[in-house]
Amino acid sequence: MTGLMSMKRVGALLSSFAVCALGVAAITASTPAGAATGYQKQHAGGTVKLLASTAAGTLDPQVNYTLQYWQLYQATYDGLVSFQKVAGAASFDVVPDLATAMPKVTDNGKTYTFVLRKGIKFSNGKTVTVNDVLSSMQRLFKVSNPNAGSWYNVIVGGAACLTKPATCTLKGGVVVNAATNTVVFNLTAPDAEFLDQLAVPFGSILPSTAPSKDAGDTPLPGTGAYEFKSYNPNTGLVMVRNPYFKVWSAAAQPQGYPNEIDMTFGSTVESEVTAVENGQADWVFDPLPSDRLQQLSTKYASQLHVNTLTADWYLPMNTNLAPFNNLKARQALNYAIDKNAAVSLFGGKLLATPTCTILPPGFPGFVQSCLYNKGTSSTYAGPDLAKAKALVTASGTAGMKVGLVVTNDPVNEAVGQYVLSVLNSIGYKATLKPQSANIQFNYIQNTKNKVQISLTQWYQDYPAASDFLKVLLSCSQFHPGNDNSINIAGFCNKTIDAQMNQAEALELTNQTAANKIWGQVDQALMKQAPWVPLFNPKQIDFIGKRVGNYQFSRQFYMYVDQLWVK
Amino acid sequence: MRQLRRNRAAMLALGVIVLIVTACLLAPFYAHVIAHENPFASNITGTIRLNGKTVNVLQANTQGLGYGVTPIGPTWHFSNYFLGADDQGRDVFARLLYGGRSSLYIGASSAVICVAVAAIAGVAAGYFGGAVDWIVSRIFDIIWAFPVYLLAISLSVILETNGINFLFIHIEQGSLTIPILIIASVFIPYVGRPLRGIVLSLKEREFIQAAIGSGASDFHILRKEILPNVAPTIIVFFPLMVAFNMLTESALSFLGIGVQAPQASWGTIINDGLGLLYTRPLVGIMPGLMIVLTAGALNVLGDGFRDAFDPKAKLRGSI
Amino acid sequence: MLRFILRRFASAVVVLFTISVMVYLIFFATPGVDPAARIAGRSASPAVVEQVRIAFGLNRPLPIRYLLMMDHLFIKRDLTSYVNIGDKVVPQILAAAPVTLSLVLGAVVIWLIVGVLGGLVAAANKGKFIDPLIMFLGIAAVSVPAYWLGEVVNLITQNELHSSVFAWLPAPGWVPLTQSPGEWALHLLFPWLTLAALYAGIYARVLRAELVNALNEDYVRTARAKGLSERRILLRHALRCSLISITSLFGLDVGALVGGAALLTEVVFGLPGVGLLTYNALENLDLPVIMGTVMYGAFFIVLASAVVDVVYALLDPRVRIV
Amino acid sequence: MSDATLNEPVLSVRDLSVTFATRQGPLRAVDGLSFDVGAKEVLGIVGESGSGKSVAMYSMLGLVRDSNVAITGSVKFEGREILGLSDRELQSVRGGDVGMIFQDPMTAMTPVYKVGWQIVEQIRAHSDMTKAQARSRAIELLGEVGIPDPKTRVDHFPHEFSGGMRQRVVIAMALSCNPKLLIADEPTTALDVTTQAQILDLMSKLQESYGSSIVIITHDMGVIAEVANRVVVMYAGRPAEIGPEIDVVRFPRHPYTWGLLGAVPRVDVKNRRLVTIPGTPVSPLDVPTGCAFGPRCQHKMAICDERPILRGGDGHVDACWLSDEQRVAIRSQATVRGVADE
Repeated sequence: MTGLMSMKRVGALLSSFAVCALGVAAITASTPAGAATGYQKQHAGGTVKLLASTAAGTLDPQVNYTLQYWQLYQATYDGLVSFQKVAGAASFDVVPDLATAMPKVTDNGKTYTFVLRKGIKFSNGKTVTVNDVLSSMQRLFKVSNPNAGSWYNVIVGGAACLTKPATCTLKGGVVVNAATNTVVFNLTAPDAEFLDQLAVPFGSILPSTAPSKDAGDTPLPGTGAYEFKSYNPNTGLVMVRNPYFKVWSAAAQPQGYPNEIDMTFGSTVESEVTAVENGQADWVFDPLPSDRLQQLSTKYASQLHVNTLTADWYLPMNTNLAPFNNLKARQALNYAIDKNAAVSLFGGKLLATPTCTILPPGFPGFVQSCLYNKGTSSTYAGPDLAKAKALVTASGTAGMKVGLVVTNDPVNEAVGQYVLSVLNSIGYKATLKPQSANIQFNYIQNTKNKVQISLTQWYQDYPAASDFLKVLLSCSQFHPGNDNSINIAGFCNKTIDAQMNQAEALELTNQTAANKIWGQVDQALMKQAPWVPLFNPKQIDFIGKRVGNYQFSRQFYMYVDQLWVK
Repeated sequence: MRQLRRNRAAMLALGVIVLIVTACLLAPFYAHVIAHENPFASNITGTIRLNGKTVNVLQANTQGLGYGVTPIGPTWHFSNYFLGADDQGRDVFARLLYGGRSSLYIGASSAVICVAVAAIAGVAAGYFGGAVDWIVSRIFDIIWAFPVYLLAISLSVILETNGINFLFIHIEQGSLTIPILIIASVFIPYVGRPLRGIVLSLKEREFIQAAIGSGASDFHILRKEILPNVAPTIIVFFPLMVAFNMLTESALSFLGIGVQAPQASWGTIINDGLGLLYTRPLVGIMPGLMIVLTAGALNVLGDGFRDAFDPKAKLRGSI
Repeated sequence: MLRFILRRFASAVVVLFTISVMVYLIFFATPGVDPAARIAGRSASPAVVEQVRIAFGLNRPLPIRYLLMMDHLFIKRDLTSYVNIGDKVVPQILAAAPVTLSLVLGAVVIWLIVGVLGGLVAAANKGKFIDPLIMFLGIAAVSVPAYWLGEVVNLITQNELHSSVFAWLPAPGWVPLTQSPGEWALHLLFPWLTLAALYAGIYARVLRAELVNALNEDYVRTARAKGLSERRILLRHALRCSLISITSLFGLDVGALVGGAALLTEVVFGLPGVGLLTYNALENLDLPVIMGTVMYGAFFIVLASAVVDVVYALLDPRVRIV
Repeated sequence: MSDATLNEPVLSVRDLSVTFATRQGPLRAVDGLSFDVGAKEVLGIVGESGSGKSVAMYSMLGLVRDSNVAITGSVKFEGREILGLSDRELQSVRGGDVGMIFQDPMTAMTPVYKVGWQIVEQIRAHSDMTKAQARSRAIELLGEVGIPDPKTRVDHFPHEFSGGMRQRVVIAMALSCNPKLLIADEPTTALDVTTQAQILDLMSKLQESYGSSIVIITHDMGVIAEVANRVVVMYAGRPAEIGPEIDVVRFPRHPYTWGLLGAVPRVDVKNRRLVTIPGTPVSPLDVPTGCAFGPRCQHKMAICDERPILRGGDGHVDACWLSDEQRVAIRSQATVRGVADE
């Protein structure tokens, strides 16, 4: 109940960060590694039944910003380029999709030239033309795409489109030539992430006939293997095969297996799980209730799939507000929290690992260390309440009121309750403020709301230390009084900032040296303790007994269109 | 009163209520004997001695893939975790007692506020009529027409996000006062309307007319003539409202917008229990039973009150 | 009669208007709900936010915005959610209403049958053992938190026993009547029972009290003196008079339930009705949806109480409006 | 009706006792009541409220719906024992052969049905008339009881009638099945004086035309004087005095009756002081073993601790130990005082 709505939002976070700063990987992208086995006809057909507690809003691929639908868009829409449809790390690679090849990049990174594939048809039977590409790019602004102002404004003419979307032309920004079937993007400045930004569903190419406003509940034609047949936010949506689809690149848009893909909304997670257990459905979108994990991992082990996510669950502390403007207070909490407790609230050691650093394990620059620990080992051993209490007294912040803001889904609230009792045990007067994730995420960012400490998550999308360290803890990411100030701790340290810039600069030339510095940055940050890092979670998928060919993309998670129900 | 004492069911109910109330109110004095842990502090990594063995309060699953962690079930030892632990490793039995405190406190005090305000408003409206009546009735209409739970929930959502800071009134977010005020205000019309009706009909009656005619002061008439006649109704209403409010409180807490952590009420415990419904159903079921028991007793008592105080019941003889 | 209706209508409008204003103000008193920022999306740039603010007329003064919202809700009927962008409110409610209606109407049938029978039997056997028994059950039913009952029912029917006793029971959820009447009833069976339990209890108790009073009335003595059968006296005289007060209760209850008071049952059984819709909207402080559902709910309650007044007049000649 | 019934009493009550088992012990509402009601006779039962007069009548028709009541004795209606009949059997008697009129016309009718409907209901309960027939009969009845424009009034609701009119409707209902016996329980108490007179006239008039016997229960000697042929004076559930109306009113034997008569404002004697009975009625819970009236009696004697039996001659009896001489003496003083005032 309470949680479901917000859990979907957690999905939203996933995707939103999934696109925060793509890059490096894209450049290295070259040959499609996946789909080597080839299409296995005998498994084609049938209907895949997916369950989600609630709908995720508009179906418009250029507006919707939730993992829940981005997962589906993979099979329904294509951009000029897209993320490779394979399992494993290669799923971060960008490959040509509607474009015949990766673009020719000239004018030191400011001009991208694509050649559009010929003869590809939309699900409404119309052929994809360069004009569709142009109109789709203009449409990004007309429907006021969430990131129009932060990503696509890099296109020449984008700025104008932001101020006057209705009359958006992107003149000189997107130049198409029907004769040569080419599309040229001119950027105001080089942008390493531009291709990634074209590869996400926002970059989908839609018919030029698509309405120049948010299409809401009405499905738009696409080029993918499937098309949306119907959508009702209260009951569910149906995807069927796109009659005009022919495989042009299995790596970009493979042929799907099921004839139909249904997603049904409106039941509780508990009953969703029950339904899959009873073979009434094939997959649950929402995170599994921890209450059911035991039952699942014993009775339905074969139907569970667990994948490592390089992500953090952490407690950002407001470094500009008492008591956590006091370093000792922040360190005290780092000592006091028992990360194993948080882990077991999340579902146990097998589903999450305690962490003491900002960078997840196995990350470039990651150095195994644990500054605030019982004893001196570099791996997490447990809390040290004595030290914690001592620090609180030393900080002179004992007895202060502390408000902890968490989202009101079961897991977050459980962890929140635990942190609450820790705060009280080390001498603060703490209260819990559960909020719908929908509000909480912006609420904790805005300094106006005077949030002292909160619980939140950060999911990576491509392996680069800057994605964590710079995005979350550099001065440039702190915007007081703004709902979008992702540096939630409001932490700003000039020397560390300098270090980060140095590391980033170095990355272009010497990755290893850069990583070394990133590691030091991580250490330096933890000395300042703007966060309490809790653990690195894993993703569990629970699929029906009859389902085969489960494949997991690091980018958009399970491929629904590749599931076998025959 | 004698009549009430003769009503065996009502007396039994009263007994049950007294028992529950004392059990809950005295919790602070003996709960630590039952729960060695503070029932408000998480005890996730803790262990207890259970017939000689040391066991974890939260036990990681060992079968199958080994996902999931389950709190310890009922030990049936009063020494500790009599009814087992919740997902925070807290002693459910001890929490039941403490939760009962808030539930009863909220139920009772909101009933007091509700009935008091309703009585004043309703009587005033019925007695003075005219503008007073019009305004009061409209307010009743509005509260009435505002879907109860929607009103309660919207108020809660707001107030629980930022507390009340109105003029000199200042209530901390998470304070029990918020649910109390919300619940009280939501049900005012339910009590106020009937009272208004009674007063209206009273006004037609000779003795009131006489009193008015004899030029007695409004205050005097209200106190000497009206009050004695509405008092029984109010008395009858009270226990029912307490029961009613307890149920509402639990509903709100269950939706996560009533009592806020670290406070606990039977409603919040049910909510905690939901997460364990499949592995440790007792956590969710026990507080429910407590509510049923208490509310039921209050209802029986209310019936007893009605039989005893509602003059109607007396007048009607066997013929 | 006409004047009466007009008066009724006028006050109804006043009430609805006030409620809409209340809801509106309540939600602008809430922090963290800058609609523009939320419509624009998470990492939206200030420019985009501003553009949305203008596009949605959110830069206008509150009263204007209120009027705009009312215009979109009632006249244009294209008010859209702040959270599920492009999700129109009115269709959402229209889609949810049948669910709530199915839930409520089914429950109504059950609780009327059970409640009225219970009340009659109890009153007819006053002083015999069956009377206190029924009253006890009534009190039990009234004292059970509906949502808790629902959860326990789910636990019983969906968990261990699902493989054995309740194998025939589908997973909780909603199937439209038009799609498959059988499934529809099967999915709603336990929600019906859960919702009906409380009201069956209330009605049995109220009706019994009314009947017991009625049976002490002079006119019942007269009826006996007329040599009528006890059965006829109970049904045609006592019950007929008791029904008057029951009816008003009934009207208001049904109004409230259709208006969304079945929220808890819907939440527990995952029925996508108006209650659940509202609850989710409140969760996300999705003002347009809340406004829509609350107005919808209030409308039904106001309507119900108006209908009750009329029916009351029809049932009780003493209050005929001339 | 056969001739035989003419001389045999319509209703004959023998040693009727009604006892309620209460928490405070047995409550004797009626104690050894016996009387007859001849054909076309009007019997008045008089006594203060709580003297058990109503209970007596209700109990014999099974209208006392109290589970813990004990009714003993014998009640013969037209020679048929009706005490202890099943409710179903009594139903045919009630409203059929025995009509009833109640004290408060305001509450005596079901508020939600038209008066016509209610009369029709009773008629059809006891005869196989069609609705239409019953309805026309109802209209005719309403006319007889003097309700103007019965054709339209038949479709009015009780609350649309004035008190007096409503009582007329009740009477019409009671007569609807041509009852042999009409039991009127304080038929005029709730009405204002002028209406009272009209109602009483109506009753006597109807009694003529219908030829049914009437038992009229009242606490008002005036009413007795107006309509009754014979009188039963009740005190504390016991008969105090029984006799022809003339005798009882002119030459009352029992001190209690004296009191009652004294309590009647007499129009024929000018400016006569109102004599009220000193003391309060004895609680039915502790009726003395001896003379029930003893505690309030000015002429109480030692022997009054024994319960007096009904004594006297030519159908005029009373339960009092006073000797005729003593009575004469006391009476004369009373009349002297009365005359002195003139």
